Amino acid sequence: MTQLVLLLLFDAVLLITLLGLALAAVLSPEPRRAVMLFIAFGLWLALVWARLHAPDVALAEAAIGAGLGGALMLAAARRAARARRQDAEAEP
Amino acid sequence: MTDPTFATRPDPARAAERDRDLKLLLAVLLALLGVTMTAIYALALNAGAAPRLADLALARVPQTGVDNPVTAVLLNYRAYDTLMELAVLLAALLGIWSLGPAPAGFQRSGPVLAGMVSWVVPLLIVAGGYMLWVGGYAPGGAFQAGALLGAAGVIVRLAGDPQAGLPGEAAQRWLLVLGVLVFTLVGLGLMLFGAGFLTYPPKLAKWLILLIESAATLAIGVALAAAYVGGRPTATSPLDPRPSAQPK
Amino acid sequence: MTAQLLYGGAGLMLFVLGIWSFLVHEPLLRKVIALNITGAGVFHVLIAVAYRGDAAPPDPVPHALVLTGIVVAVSATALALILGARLQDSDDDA
Amino acid sequence: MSWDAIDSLLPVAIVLSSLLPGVFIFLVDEENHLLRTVLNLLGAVLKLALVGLLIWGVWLGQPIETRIDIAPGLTLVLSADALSVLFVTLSSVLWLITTVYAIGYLEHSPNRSRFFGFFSLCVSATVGIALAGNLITFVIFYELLTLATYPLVAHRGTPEATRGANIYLAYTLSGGLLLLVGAVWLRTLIGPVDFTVGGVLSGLPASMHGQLVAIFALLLAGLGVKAALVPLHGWLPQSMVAPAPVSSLLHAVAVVKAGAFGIVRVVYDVYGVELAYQLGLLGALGLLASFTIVYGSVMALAQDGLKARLAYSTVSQVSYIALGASLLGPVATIGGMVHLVHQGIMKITLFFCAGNYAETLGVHKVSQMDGVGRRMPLTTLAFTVGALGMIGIPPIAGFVSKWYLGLGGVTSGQYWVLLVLAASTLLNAGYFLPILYRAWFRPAPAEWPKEHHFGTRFETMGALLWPPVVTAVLCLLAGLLASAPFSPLEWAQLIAEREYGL
Amino acid sequence: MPEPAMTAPLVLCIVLPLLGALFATALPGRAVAVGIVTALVTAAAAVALTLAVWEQGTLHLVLGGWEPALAIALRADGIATALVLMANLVALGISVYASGYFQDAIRIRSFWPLWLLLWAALNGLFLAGDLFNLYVMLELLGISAAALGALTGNREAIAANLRYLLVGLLGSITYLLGVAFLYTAHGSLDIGILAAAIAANEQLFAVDAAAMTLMISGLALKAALFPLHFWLPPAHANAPAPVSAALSALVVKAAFYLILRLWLDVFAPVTGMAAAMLLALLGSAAVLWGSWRALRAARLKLLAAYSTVAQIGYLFLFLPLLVATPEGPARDNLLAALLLMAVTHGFAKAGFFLAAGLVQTNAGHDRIDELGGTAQRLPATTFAIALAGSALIGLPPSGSFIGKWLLMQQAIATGQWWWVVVILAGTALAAAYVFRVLSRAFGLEPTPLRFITDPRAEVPALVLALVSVAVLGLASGPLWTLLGLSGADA
Repeated sequence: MTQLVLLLLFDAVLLITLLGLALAAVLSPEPRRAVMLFIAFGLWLALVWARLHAPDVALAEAAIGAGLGGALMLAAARRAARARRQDAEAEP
Repeated sequence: MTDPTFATRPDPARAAERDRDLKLLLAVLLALLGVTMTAIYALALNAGAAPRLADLALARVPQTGVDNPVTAVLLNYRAYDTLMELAVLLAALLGIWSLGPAPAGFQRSGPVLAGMVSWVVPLLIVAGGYMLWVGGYAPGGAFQAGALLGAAGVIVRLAGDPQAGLPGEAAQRWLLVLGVLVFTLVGLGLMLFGAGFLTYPPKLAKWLILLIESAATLAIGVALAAAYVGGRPTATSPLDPRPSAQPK
Repeated sequence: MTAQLLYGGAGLMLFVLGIWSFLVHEPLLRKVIALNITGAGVFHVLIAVAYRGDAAPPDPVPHALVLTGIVVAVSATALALILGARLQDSDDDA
Repeated sequence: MSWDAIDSLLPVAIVLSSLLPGVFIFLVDEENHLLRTVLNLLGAVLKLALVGLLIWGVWLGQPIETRIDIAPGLTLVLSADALSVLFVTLSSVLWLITTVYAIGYLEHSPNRSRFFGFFSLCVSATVGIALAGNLITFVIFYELLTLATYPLVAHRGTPEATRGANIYLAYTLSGGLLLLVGAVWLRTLIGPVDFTVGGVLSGLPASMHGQLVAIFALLLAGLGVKAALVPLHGWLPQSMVAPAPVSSLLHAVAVVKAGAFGIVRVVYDVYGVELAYQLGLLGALGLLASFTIVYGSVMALAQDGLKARLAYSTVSQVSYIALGASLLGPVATIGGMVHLVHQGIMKITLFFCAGNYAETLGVHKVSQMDGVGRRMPLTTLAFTVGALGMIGIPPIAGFVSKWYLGLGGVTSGQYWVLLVLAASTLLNAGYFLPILYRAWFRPAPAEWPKEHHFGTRFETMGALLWPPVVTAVLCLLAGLLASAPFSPLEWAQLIAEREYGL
Repeated sequence: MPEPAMTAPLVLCIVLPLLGALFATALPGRAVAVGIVTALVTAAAAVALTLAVWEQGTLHLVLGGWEPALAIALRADGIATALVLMANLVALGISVYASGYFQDAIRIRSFWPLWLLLWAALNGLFLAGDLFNLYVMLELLGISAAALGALTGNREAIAANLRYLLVGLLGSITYLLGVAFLYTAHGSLDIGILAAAIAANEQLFAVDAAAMTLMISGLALKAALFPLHFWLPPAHANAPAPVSAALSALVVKAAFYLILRLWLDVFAPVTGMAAAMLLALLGSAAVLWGSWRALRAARLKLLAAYSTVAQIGYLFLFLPLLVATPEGPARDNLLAALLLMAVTHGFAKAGFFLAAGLVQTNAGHDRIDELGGTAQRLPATTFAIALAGSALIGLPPSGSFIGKWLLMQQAIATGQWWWVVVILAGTALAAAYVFRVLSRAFGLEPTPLRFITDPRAEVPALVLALVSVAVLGLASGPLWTLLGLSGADA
């Protein structure tokens, strides 16, 4: 019984962290920070899926979703930051 | 991206206020939707057809030519989905290429990363090969392996090669279509021999799947790396002999 | 069953969170992140449905669907971000 | 080929005999006068020959019918009865004459392939209306007619032409929509609505009569637009901008006549004249027609533009047909039916002449017509025959129509009809006689507004001169030989006999 | 297991354009030749499929030789086949047109592979018998369509198609959640098995209704049902002409097809009058609003795009009538009329857009108020616009005339007369916007000497427009046969 409660507690912690990361990623206005949080979210999601006995999908999510998706977004965030910098320089 | 619902309005202070109210209202509505859907989902779980496809899918695994049930679904039961998914990846990349050469502003990274490349990239490639092979009976498979190849490309590009170590355009094009091409030709070949489209004879299944997966791994790796490059290949040596994902 | 419900419910929360963010946030990158989270929510529901406790092996069919979905999502993300980059370029030129 | 096969192909062949040449004419290179003229005349002559066969067949009482399923339950029926023969003959004869006239009138102006292509489509639609054997076929050709005439009205390409064409389209398409709703509604009540002598609705229970009245209103509104019933006539004076052959065709044969013909069809072959009378529909129709007759004449009186005056005259005269249909009894029916033909040949004569004045002398207004009789005697003679016919002077065709209409009013006890006819005749005289007076008895001006010499020994180009002369002769013959076999009156009597089961 | 030769067209319709796309990608120098050959053989496969379905009725093929539950099925019933035939003939016309439309090598290399992928996705979508496979097809369709739409490379096109892509993704994710619900409740993804399970399990009504709501909402976004249409006009108006034609005539139609398929096959026991009324109300709004905006549009292609919004609206008006009409000839007619309108719109709108593209190339712009001379210089193109325009209005003879006739007939018969008012208003507005364009064709410009000047571009537009009018308007009977409907007199 205690084991079951502990397991439930473990699940709850996993999910609360997951939702927290998602919320943080969604609410962050700063692009690079948002992407970093999204990558963290993706990696955590992979962890959760591993917990649900889905190692194949967890691997794919970590490598493709969080990894490559994150890399693409980081590049975009870099472009956005540069564009903002240029704007800032244009109008001092 | 201007959404008509959120177009600019005259008075900024009041507009901001109304904007906030709207966002809040939307949040409340969506939260209600989430709760409703959870209740319905609970109903579906409770009253639903419990084992679903699990037992059947697991029971047929021995006849699929692979031992990993997920690979069995991906490349045998639902191979057609996977074929089309590779086509989706191809379409996205062709879309990226149609928009022009890679955007400017590429930055060479520091020496630390460049030093890392020499050992990380070969490691990734080996890991990819292993992942491909292991997918037959353990977690892994073409997608994960392809992702590792793609990651190697990303690192090569970060380390300074704007083309991410990819070969010339002509070779890149062939590599890109390789996955779908081998997949389709295998499917059609089987149809020609009377087995039906993508219906593997149990004896050959293992090897056909491995063939398809190998081609798919290469194609996925090249597509992901090319997507990271973000545009048409600029160096147009038609038949560049370099193998994929090799640092300069 | 409890775990399935718990995890599936969390997936649905991710789904509505993503939609909310997609609707209220203007910048492209935020919309793309929102869409990815929406998609992750749906995938999460499928993974939760596939889970059958620690004793029984999970249902492989939803796993395969999610794998497919992940690749589709990253393809779309890549195209959307590059379209956005071109848009920015043409703004810079203007 | 057996007679049956010919009988079932004849109606569709009559439609195609102008449709196919029309389609080919679009493809003819602009400078290829010869090919275009050959196609035009070939179609017109072929159609006339086929109509001859048709008349023969109907006279013998053979069933002549083409059925094409365009969708399950929706059948295109082309069939020939006495009424359709009347209209189809009128259209075919006048088409041949108008084609000759149009070749003379337009062969040197721009966009001929386009013009003659649509001209042929227009006639195809008209004979389609004439031969329609059920309501949906009628609706289809009725809408096609709208489409085919729009480019003809807009043909000149001037801003006024475009404006006139758009007004024309706005009226006729709106009318077409109402007609469509009425037809669909009727169809949901009784299934396919085949035109049948005596009507098809008499068996319906009294509880449905309310719906029937509403449907009649919809159908009448749709048909009334083309028939230029007041207050739906607004487009007609506006479409005066069209070239003369188009005006002739629009006013004499195609458009207004399609509307009037449709009213006749609905009254006799859908509702049945008895039921229409019981429902009080005939009274309403008669009132509307009478008002239009008087209103059109009064308006014509005030026009100085020759074509405008003729246009309002059309508004007035076409309603004679509706008036004939609205009176219970075979005699009035004969009057209305025969006027369908008589008004056509008289009005086309007048429009041809108006076109000749404009083309040869640049005369567009009544006030410019002083002395045209001496400059263009044959044209003016033809005009005189047409105008006197319109007034109702014997022995010209118009007299026959008015006689039977008046007689019909008397036999059905509707004496007010005589009043309407008398008023109309006075007004007709009021707006036509001054023209004749000017043309014949006033001295010609020193210089015409814009004179053309065509280098012939006649007053104008042959292709322009002979068509009105021929139609004028037809007006005389239709009056003089009214009781001869195969005359319009003969056919009108045949129709009336069949409708009333005499 | 059915004879493989019989079901071969089912596979070939999807695989041939896919292979073509691969070769067009790998051999960019020969993209046009590959494209034309692929277009011809794919259209031939579609015709073969039609003949097979004509003779034997619904074709069904389970891929992989597994139990149907485990595998993916392809199926071609009458509805799917009718749309496949329409889509492939239209796509063939678009291909011929496109082979002369694109001039620079870069565009040619980009267009053909994406276009053939889009074609494969269309056929795959029409023929799919599996809800998840449909999701993959939707994504393939959406991604290739957005990429093609942005091909002009100007700012408006990129912005509009980026929005189209994102909206499409949102739609397909929402659809996928519905699929997940169905899998949770019924443990299957196969349309046939699910339909039986839904009919058998009444206690899961709430789940099914929720799944239906999610899936249809997601698809309504892709089908641009009012008020979710906002993305369509800029995306369709700014794409290259052959792409606009494909997007408006085919891609939107595919999303609608899927809604119809779900409505008729999968969720038949769940659908009700309330849902049908709601969708039809939105459809009415689409008819009126779309037509109105088309009338006000300054540019020809924008007009055509708004007209698509309106025309999709008509298709939704059928739903409450289908609910209210019991099985029988009347319902058969209604269903056939629905398909007839969809098919007619496919041909007509493709012809319209192709012709509009010619006008645009010829004039250098497509501002309606300044088109006079161009319309007159290109008689065949103006004709194509006129013919397609009459089909859009619903004038006889055209497939949409028959469609509207039957629609109104059933609206009156079931007492839902208010839809007649919507149809009339929509028709009048359509006439106004079509003739607003056509009235430009009668100016004082010099007379064109020849009817056709550029056959490769003008003939496809003209033929497509002509089919929508003459063939579908005068001989639509075979559609009933293909659909397997009696449709005797109703």
